[in-house]
Amino acid sequence: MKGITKWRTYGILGVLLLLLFLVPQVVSNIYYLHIINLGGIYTLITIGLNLLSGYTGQVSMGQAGYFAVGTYVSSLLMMNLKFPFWAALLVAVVAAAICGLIIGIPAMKLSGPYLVLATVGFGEIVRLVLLNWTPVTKGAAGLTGIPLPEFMGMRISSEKDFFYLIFIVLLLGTYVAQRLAKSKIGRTFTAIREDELAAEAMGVPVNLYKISAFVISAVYAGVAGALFGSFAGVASPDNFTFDESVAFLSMSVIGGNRSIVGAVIGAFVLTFLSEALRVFQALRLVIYGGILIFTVIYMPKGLYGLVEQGQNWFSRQFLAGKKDYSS
Amino acid sequence: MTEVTNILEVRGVSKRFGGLQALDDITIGVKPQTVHGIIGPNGAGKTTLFNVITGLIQPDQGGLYLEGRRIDSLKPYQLVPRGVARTFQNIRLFKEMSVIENVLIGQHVHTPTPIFSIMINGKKSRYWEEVALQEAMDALRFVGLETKADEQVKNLSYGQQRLVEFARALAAKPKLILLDEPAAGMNPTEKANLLRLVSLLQEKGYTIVLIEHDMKLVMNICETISVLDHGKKIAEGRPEHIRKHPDVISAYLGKGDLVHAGS
Amino acid sequence: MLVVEGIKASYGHTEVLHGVSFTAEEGKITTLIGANGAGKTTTLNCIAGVIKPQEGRILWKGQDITTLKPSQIVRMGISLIPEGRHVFPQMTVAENLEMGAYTRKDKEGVRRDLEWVLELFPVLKTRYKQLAGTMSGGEQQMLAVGRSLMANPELMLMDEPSMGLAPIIVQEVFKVIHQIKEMGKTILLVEQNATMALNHAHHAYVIELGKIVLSGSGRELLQNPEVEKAYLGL
Amino acid sequence: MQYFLNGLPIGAIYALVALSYSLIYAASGVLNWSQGDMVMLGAYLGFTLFQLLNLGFTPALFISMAFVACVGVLVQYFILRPLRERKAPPINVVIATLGVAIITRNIALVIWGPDAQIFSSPVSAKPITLGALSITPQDILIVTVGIGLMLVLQYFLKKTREGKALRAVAQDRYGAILMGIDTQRSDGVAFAASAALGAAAGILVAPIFFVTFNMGAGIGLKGFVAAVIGGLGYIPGAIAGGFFLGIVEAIAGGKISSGYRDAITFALLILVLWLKPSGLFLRKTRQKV
Amino acid sequence: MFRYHKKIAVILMLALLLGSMLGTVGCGQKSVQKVLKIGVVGPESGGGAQLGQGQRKAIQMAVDEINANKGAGEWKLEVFFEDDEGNPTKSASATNKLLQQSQANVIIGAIHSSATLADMVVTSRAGIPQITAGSTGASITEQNNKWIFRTAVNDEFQANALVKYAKEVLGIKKMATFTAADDYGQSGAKLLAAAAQKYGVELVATPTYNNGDKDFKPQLLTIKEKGAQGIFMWGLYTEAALIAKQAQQLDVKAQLFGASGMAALKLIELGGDAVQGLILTQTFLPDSTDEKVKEFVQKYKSKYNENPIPHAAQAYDTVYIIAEAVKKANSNKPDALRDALTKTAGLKLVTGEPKFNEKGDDIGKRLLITTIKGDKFELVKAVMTNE
Repeated sequence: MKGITKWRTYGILGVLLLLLFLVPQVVSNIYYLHIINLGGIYTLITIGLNLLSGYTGQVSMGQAGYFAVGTYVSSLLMMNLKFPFWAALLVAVVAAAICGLIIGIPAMKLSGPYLVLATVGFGEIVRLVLLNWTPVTKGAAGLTGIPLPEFMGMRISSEKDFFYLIFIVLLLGTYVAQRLAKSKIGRTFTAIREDELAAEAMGVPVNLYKISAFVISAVYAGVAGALFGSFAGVASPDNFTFDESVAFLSMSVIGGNRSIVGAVIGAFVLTFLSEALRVFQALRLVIYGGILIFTVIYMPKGLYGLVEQGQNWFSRQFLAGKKDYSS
Repeated sequence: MTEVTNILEVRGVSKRFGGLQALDDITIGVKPQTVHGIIGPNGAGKTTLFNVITGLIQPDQGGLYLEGRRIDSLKPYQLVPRGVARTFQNIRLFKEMSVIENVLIGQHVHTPTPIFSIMINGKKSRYWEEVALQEAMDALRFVGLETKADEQVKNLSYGQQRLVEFARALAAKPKLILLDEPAAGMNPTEKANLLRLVSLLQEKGYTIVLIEHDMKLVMNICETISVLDHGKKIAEGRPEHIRKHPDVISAYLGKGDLVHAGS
Repeated sequence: MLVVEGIKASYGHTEVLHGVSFTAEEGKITTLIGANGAGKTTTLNCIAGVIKPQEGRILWKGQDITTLKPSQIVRMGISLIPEGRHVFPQMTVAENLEMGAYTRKDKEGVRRDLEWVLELFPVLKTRYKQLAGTMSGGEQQMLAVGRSLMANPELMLMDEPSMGLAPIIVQEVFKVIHQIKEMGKTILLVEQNATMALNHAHHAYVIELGKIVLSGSGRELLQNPEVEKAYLGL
Repeated sequence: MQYFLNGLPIGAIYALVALSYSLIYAASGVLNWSQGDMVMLGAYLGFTLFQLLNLGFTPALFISMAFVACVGVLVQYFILRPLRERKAPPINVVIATLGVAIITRNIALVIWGPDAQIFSSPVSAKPITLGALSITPQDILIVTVGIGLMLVLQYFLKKTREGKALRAVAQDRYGAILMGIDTQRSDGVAFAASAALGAAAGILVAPIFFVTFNMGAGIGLKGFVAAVIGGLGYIPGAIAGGFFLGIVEAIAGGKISSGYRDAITFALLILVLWLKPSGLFLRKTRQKV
Repeated sequence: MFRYHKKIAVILMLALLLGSMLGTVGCGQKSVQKVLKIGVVGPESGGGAQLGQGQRKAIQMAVDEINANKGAGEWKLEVFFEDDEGNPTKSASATNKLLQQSQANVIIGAIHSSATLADMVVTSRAGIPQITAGSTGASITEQNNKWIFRTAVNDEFQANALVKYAKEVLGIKKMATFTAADDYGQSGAKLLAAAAQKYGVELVATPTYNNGDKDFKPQLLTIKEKGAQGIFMWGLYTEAALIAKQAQQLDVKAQLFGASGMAALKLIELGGDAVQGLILTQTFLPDSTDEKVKEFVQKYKSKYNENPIPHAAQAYDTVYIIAEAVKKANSNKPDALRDALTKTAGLKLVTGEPKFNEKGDDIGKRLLITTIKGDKFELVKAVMTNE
């Protein structure tokens, strides 16, 4: 049973990889590739957010803050100190993690609307600092001419190059998140969400885990930020508004915030949706809002709920009740 | 006569909530490898006492000692590695998780968390996950729920949920298990099973403290019973002694005409 | 007369009432005793309309009230005094009593009942302008009873009125229950304090795990060794 | 002292918005992110009635309050009621109200266009000078009407049947159900009252701020901050929080740094939450309504 | 009921996604006639919606006129609009869409400088000329990007003209800047400070505000305390009107100055008597006696029943510049278009006689120093930017 599962997992992974590498060959339209790449970057943020809000139950409406820290730190290091991309990315992630730690400490005492507001506050503080700390951040004009990443002598410059870069990182990120989620750590996060007190009484150092969740989500947003800086080539505080944080949270909830796959679905569907709705012109945001409301009412588990139902249906049809016991 | 050192000592513990004296100078000693019952009417302070023992509530006065060492400044999660685990009166399971996952949380402190190995699904992570799974399954097997391992706990019956909580506490490998109304909501067969499990544990060397309303059960399995009423300990002793104690009868059956002194 | 016929109810997937049937006669005290988790509170919530039973029906004076909303049930003269009192802590005693009469339109009657309730509970009169949350448990229990009386109910459902109260106060509470019965109200009392409840009840039912297992007059059950055994494990 | 005076009118506005948050939160535990857009809607309706249809200020105020109250009821009935019935997690409720905000904002954009609209004040904006201090009759109007509305709300909550029922539901939902109070109805009342307060804030703020379709986001967030500083769900706290925030902003903007003003506000907020998670003005015993 | 709703939702979403993608793939491939496709990016919702929608209206009008009058020779102009909500990320996506789906040959936009900069990454990678009619941020033409042109006003010149006028005509010795904390305001602040130094005016205070702020009293009080005789604002008209009003309320006596960003009749409407006498530079006066301007304003008014904002005039001119370029180049190839654009000359348009310098800035703009009197701007002095 175990062995079969393992091989099946590898098989699925292999097929996925193959499909991914075929994508830029099939989708030659740069516009679509651009949207797919953007979706990939947003997915990273949403995965982190799901670990934080979906698994651990700490709702954050300030992810744009970590995202901004990732972008600015890595871009500034590359621009001013000529750091290579990977080194800049690493430092940016550490910086974002420190921010996660800083906001995680007051957050461990908070819940519900109070926690939400604290995270909103964090996001706004970051944005205002970027806006006003002109000597370093160039203020509202933002950063221009952010260098392209270089990787073993290869220069990542076209949308296609970025596709591979982003999707290798995304694949890694998804894998690690999936491991975390399915491991003791994810289990402990879930236990804290379900009953903090009971978890503490069973020996779980709840505060440590709550702060860790903040740090992990910040790391994901930091990686996404570093990728974004090079991908967009420019960055300004306008990229990291409260509305962006709201969009990330929407992706997380619409996709299904209690699974990693949900994050992937949510980020891509909403990224595509907001582009697709362009046909409706002035009414498109009205429709977008309507879809959000409709989904949270009638699909409380998000789109992933549908996937689950499909899986159940599939296993009922073909596996005749056999269940996979290894989690 | 050799004095057995108590595994748990509650010395003169008091706790006040606003205007309510929830615990009033309680002193209780629990001998190792015994089943110790705590009874009393609703609102007598039994659960508060459990909360104080497990570190969820800080006492206003008094001290708590586990195997002679003072524990009353410790946080709940620090008590588990020292061998204290509990269940809750109104079942506090992790509802959106499966049975085995619930029990695995009980096992939390006994396996390391190799974070980097987890991230890459390394050998170490898989090894410890396997160990944890085996131990959790042992605990589930002990309570007879191994076939329900992958059920969602919310789909289990009330009695089964109590057993899951019991297994979760066992998975923490405690020396001292505190059970808060373990039989509430169980049918007679389930109760009999619980009774059997508790005596089995006692034989294995565990110490059990339980709060229970089912007198038959309490009288059957406890060596010592402490009776609380309005935050005070009004009696303590062997079951047959408690059964005849006039204060106990009046407090418990609420014979209004027997208003005793001191209340 | 209140007739409960084979009601079944669940929380989520767990059924807690497996077909409970009993009756409560008008102008009498009927009691439902049983251990924690036996389904006493659920039964009362079903009668008050807060929980909808999946099966069975509830009749009050011959009328089917099973599917009515709580507010309609209050208007039919049924009032539940909940376990844990549930008074409005940030409202004064006066306001709490006023909320009790929320469904009533007869101002004159409300005024009369208010006078009468304050007479019945002198302590409420002295605390009239005090916030309910600042009162002791016993006083809050009195308030909960008084508030319920303000609805001018014919049937009063009481959920563990003695819980967490000192014995002397418990006695007080039962005295009041008796007085209320004397006014011609029907009382359905749920209690863990078995002896006390049985002493005062005309008719009693023992509920165990969502089923009625014993019934009889209060005196009968009081002398029934089964009951004592269930409670003291003798 | 001048900073203090300057903070008063904006503080009154914040207090009204904070009240509208607290009212809904207390009554039904919902954090309504569309509150700011009710403010915007009120301002636009006030503009339409007062400026375009030449109704008097008072009728414009009341008609738009009534209209926005209806919108509030609709939002409650069609969006929050189903969410409650399905026991949706709070995060879903947050997204739903954010959705309402997006919709309201963009419908306003379609109806009233992107231009800022002017709403000429019914009273003069010429300052009255008292020694070194100056205040405009307009500011006095805002503060007076604002405080007046707070008093009306207080009267409603303390003296009327509906208001008392609302408080009862807020303090003990189960207890209230047993009293025969229709909680569905009281939820509706809470949304209506809170939307009406928002609308009033919108009309009051319009003569000094202009009316734009996206004015709701900023003012809504500030109102929320004020509500939390005061202790979410606690009515006197919301009022105190509003004035407190208005004055802090005036001082932070003037004395420290105007660019960082909001950053200072939020940093202060996080500090308050850290030290006193239930708000600055909430007493130890849980106070509601 | 539940399942039913779900199904509908899923079908709806899929339909939306597929429909819109397929719909856009199909169109815009064949070009039998000589067609120049213009893509326009701008904020039609979100914070700068008034600018984006004004730009859209003017461009649509210009395109209709040119097509009707054969203003671009045998070339027919086709225009596509995308909304960027003022968000750089969305702006870049929108530009990508215009280039890929609509096959635009030239891009007009965006208005927010941050968005324009993000779009420039896309256009320069693709090698497509981009003309911004709204972004004034200094960094835009400092990128060594040969694909970018700007028909918005040159801020440096405005700052110099204003300070010079203040010093020489009004005799102001102490001044304060009061600028928006966005790229527009920040570059304005920098340029004003430089101009103050150049003309020997003491700069006593430099407060800023965030866009969307409503309360400017604290900053105004600071300025008042420092005794500035002139307040130089650099921002949009909504905030400027509020500042003027609040300055009046606080009895601040200093002369107010402003730049073209706030030059709209709406400023007078919103500011009322508080903005009377405010001096500001602009490129466009709706009631100017200039024939070109008169004609434009009249056409705009009759079409949209409102006064054009200066952004609209710039956007309108931009289309004419493009039409001229395509006529001259007789090609919609990017390189040819770009070359033709750099050689723009001899056009007499609403806001001046456009001519691009090597950075891509339009140095042929007419700059007007105006003052507000009653409900109108009055011309005080006109200067050419290339003087």
